Amino acid sequence: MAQVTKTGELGIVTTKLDEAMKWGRSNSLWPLTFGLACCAIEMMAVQASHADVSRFGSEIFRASPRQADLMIVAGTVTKKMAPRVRRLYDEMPYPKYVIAMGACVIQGGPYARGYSVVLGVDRVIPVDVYVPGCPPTPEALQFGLITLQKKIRGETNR
Amino acid sequence: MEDTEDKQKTFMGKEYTLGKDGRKIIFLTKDEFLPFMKRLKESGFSHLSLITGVDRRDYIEVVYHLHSISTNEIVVIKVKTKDSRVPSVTSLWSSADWDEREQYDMMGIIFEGHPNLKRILLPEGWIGHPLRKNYDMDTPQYVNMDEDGEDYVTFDSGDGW
Amino acid sequence: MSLLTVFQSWFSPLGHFWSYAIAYFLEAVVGLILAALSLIIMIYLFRKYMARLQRRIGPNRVGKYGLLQLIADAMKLMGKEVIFPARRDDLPYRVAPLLVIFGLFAAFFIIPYGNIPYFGSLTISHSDVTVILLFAFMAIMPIGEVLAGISSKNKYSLTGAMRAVAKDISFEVPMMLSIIAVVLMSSARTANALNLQSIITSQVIPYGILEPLGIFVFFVATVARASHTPFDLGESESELVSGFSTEYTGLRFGLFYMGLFGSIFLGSLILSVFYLGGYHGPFAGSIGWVWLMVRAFILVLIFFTVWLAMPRIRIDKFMDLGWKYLLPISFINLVISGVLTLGFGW
Amino acid sequence: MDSSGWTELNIGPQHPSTHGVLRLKVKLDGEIIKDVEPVIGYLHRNAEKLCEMSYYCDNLIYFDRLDYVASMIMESGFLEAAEKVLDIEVPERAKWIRVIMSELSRIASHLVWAGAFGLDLGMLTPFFYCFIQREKILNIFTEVCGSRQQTNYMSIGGVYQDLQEETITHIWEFLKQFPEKLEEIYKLFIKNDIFFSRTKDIGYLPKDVAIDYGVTGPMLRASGVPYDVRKDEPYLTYDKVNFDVPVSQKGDVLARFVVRFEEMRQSARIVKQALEKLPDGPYFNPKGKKSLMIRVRGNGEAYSRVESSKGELGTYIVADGSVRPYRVRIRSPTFKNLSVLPVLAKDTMIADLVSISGSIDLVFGEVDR
Amino acid sequence: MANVKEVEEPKKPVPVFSMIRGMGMLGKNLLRKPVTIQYPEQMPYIPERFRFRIFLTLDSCVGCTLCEQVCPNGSIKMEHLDRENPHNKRKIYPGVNFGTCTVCRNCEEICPTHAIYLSHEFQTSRTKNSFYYSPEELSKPEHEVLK
Repeated sequence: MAQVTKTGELGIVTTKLDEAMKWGRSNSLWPLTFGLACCAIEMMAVQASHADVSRFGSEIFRASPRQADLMIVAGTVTKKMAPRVRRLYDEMPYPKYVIAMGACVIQGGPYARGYSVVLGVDRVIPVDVYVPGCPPTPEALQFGLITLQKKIRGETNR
Repeated sequence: MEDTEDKQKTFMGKEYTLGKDGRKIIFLTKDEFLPFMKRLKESGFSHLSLITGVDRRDYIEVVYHLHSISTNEIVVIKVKTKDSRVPSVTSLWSSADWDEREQYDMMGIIFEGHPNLKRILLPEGWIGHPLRKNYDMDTPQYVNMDEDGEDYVTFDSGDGW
Repeated sequence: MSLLTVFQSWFSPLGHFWSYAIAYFLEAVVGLILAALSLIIMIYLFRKYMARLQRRIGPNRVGKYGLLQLIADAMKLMGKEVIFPARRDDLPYRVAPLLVIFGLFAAFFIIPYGNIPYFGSLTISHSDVTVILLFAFMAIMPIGEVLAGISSKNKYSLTGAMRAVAKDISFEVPMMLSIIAVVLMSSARTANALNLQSIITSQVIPYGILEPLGIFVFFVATVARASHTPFDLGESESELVSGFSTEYTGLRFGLFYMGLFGSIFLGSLILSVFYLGGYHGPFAGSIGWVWLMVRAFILVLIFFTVWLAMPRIRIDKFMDLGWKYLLPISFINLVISGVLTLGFGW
Repeated sequence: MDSSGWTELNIGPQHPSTHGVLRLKVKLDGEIIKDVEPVIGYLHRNAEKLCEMSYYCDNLIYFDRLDYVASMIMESGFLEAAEKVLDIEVPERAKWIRVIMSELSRIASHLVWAGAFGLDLGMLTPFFYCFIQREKILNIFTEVCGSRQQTNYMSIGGVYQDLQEETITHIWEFLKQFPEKLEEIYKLFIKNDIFFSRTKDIGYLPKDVAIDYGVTGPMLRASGVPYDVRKDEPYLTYDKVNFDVPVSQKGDVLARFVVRFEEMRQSARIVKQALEKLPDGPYFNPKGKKSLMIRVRGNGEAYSRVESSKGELGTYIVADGSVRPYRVRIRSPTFKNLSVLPVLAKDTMIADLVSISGSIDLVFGEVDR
Repeated sequence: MANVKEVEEPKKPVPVFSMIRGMGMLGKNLLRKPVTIQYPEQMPYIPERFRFRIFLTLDSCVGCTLCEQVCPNGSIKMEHLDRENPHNKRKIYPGVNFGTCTVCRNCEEICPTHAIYLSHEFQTSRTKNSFYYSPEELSKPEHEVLK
């Protein structure tokens, strides 16, 4: 995931730098403005005043994938959309993280029996945190974000 | 808009039955279809609300819901087709354009005379028409994108998603 | 007595040339640090102010009150992978963000900040034509934006660059005309009318009161220069993704982002220097810079409010505004200030 | 015209102004748009097929996710048709509750639209004020049924849970402060010169073109046709409440904006009347409830239309006597409204394309189904 | 077609002054309190009827499979579980794949004994795509499941 390599030789300096980098990354996750379906509205609600995701440093929703760190896949990924999701993911620079938001993105959700829905976005791109619910409440998504922050810092057991 | 009396249960010279929702249902054959639609359009049914294809297994029923904004009346026109070909009504209502494309996409009904009859929701090259009752739901199809941003469909799960 | 001479006196044993060289270098470092610090404060302030206006809280998790948020952002931007678009024009692509930030910081060096105790004047440049220098440096920034847009070979970026060019041309002329009016007025009172220092000292009545039209034109032009909403035509997020900076990643994008806030701050500094009396105020001899900062701060808040309240103007409407309204207004303003200077001798 | 010098630009599927996954193939001459071709289907989730495959009561979850910002209206649209097919009567109280919920849903939907429209034009702040109000509505929904957005509240033959007294007081509280806050948001937009210049005389839609393309809802009313299903074919208890149908003759983006805001005011008015008239009694028909949910059988066919926040939502259900519908067809208003975009956007600028496509109120769950 | 209200087009605002008034309206909001609920410390407003994760009371489940039938997308699968329960002769209990659950509450609605129900627990994010809850896990709260 991270590009910083731990050699173990430089000892404390690298470790400290690594720690600091992780701290910076986890506290400044700029999401990509990328709404697909229902969950996108709840993602907007997370941005809005009541849930205010900017408290965690995820304030700046970037429209260009080149400047985003976090891709919240919010909404059903169809087979027609999947190549585009993949391309967007490829366009993002490392280190990049993905939150799969909602039942559709996790395993197909209500549309799992259909013919044109990808059964889980993790078949297309690697996912870091899964937030179940249909759609997850803003608080559930914030919990997912906190889980991701903990994962970046290597603290989570979930 | 009714030019004949209601008690004879005819509407513009055609017999009708009443549906469960109280709307007039008129069955038409394919030959009399276009002229009658033209007459309807001229008599004020300016809003083509919906085109539906219903797969009755041995034939396909194409249902048109026509709405007149001035008299606030809905007429249901039904056409049966065995070879899944129906004349297009895009020349009468522009809204038929996308509706017919969608029905072609979903049901495989070929609208004769449609200017741009290609798939609208599914990617070009998709095999089968999903809303047909005999559509094979067990064979997944996968979609991938080529360099130019156009889609193509494969059956190979390794190539697409 | 100024900061430069203080530094120079520290290193005077090294001889005239070397002591001045080191002194200039140190002063540049001080200026850079101040500029960077003010930018960080600006961005933090913007986020908090925006949040407050939108009835949110804003960053408050990273450090106390979220004060370390920007350091986290900077660290993250440094650690990002750098992606170069394959079909770029290499040199302009790399140079563009540096140009933006160079123009910005160079302009920061020229502003007269007033005095601080012991060190004296904070002004770094001591030229006699600082007005011209200032606007020359400021003119570098749009070049960076245009270069960025053209060199990334992206249709969105290209359109953004085109819009940026059109925008720059249409507001630059009224802006310069309104500055000429200021210079005209100050020339009646001081010998060095092109020196910012003497423009400030000549403002017994702030020029903003004498030239309400001028300050209006200059305000609009500053918003356009900073290119935030309503005039963020080069970036216009909802239309052109990110405009000229679409293809930039990591720290290079961070430079553009800083350039945006920097030019708001710079704009409000220049506005207060030219029109609101700069560092004038009680005890200006020792805490003059505080008065300048207070003026700039209030102006910055006004800029932010404009940013948050306005929708984006359409490009042709903006050109209309520039040529059909701002230009005549600035001409009228020029005439009025001429009458004031010659007729009444204010 | 010579098309060789035109730039082709692909806007979307991921683009901040497309409200989802619309892709627009645009041909540009400088900044002037010469041709737009909307490409849809990036959110095609086969709802119609899945409706055929599941029980009547389970169909509701797919309807919830059609127009995901106004799910209550979608539910009532499905149930209008389904209850005719299933021969199930709805008690009076349930009808009134449905009216209340539909109108609250409409307000929520329009608020989302207003906020997103502001973002399209570059206004950052109204979005937040809109969402504060929307959050209050969603809290009411949560109190009523337990979910915020995809509510699945209405069930066949009534509603899922009764309306509590506490909730009713909360709705009253909401209504008390809502008009004032709405005016504030409205003024924030309308008192702005730049907003005016971005919307006035942009995207003019003539009356006959609108009807020809099947445009309905606020877009049609902004073009001067007073067509509202709630008045023309009253369903539920809309014939017992007083409200006005806002109509504007201008047909531009500004007219659509004004009409939508007027609709919100009227919706608040309807909710007030409905709360006053809310009768006591059962809130569901026992025929459609509980373990019977998966055993109700329908026959015949029915077409219903309701006025959703985007326009006329038609549901056509063909039943064959089994526990699952034989064919479900959805007339989604946005699908038709979107098809008129190439007409509206011709010979405008990119900035206008954004405000026009914003004014259509696109929700892709509904366009692609 | 009564009650048609002609909406008048709003008057064109005065260029600069109305903009300043609009900005003043923003200033009004500067004085109002933020509405943010600081989530990890403060809990959001959770009404009594709020529903999220599925729970199961093992003792009252009768194994009638109604929930499996009514589930719209097959999230619920009956599972064999060796457990003493006089009501549940077939010894089958629902296991839920919460990853596809749409929180539609149909199972809760249809359950004759109120054995399966949805609770307020919403902190269910995981870093692995495994949301299957066996019947035993369904009866435990989230933090115990993860152990």
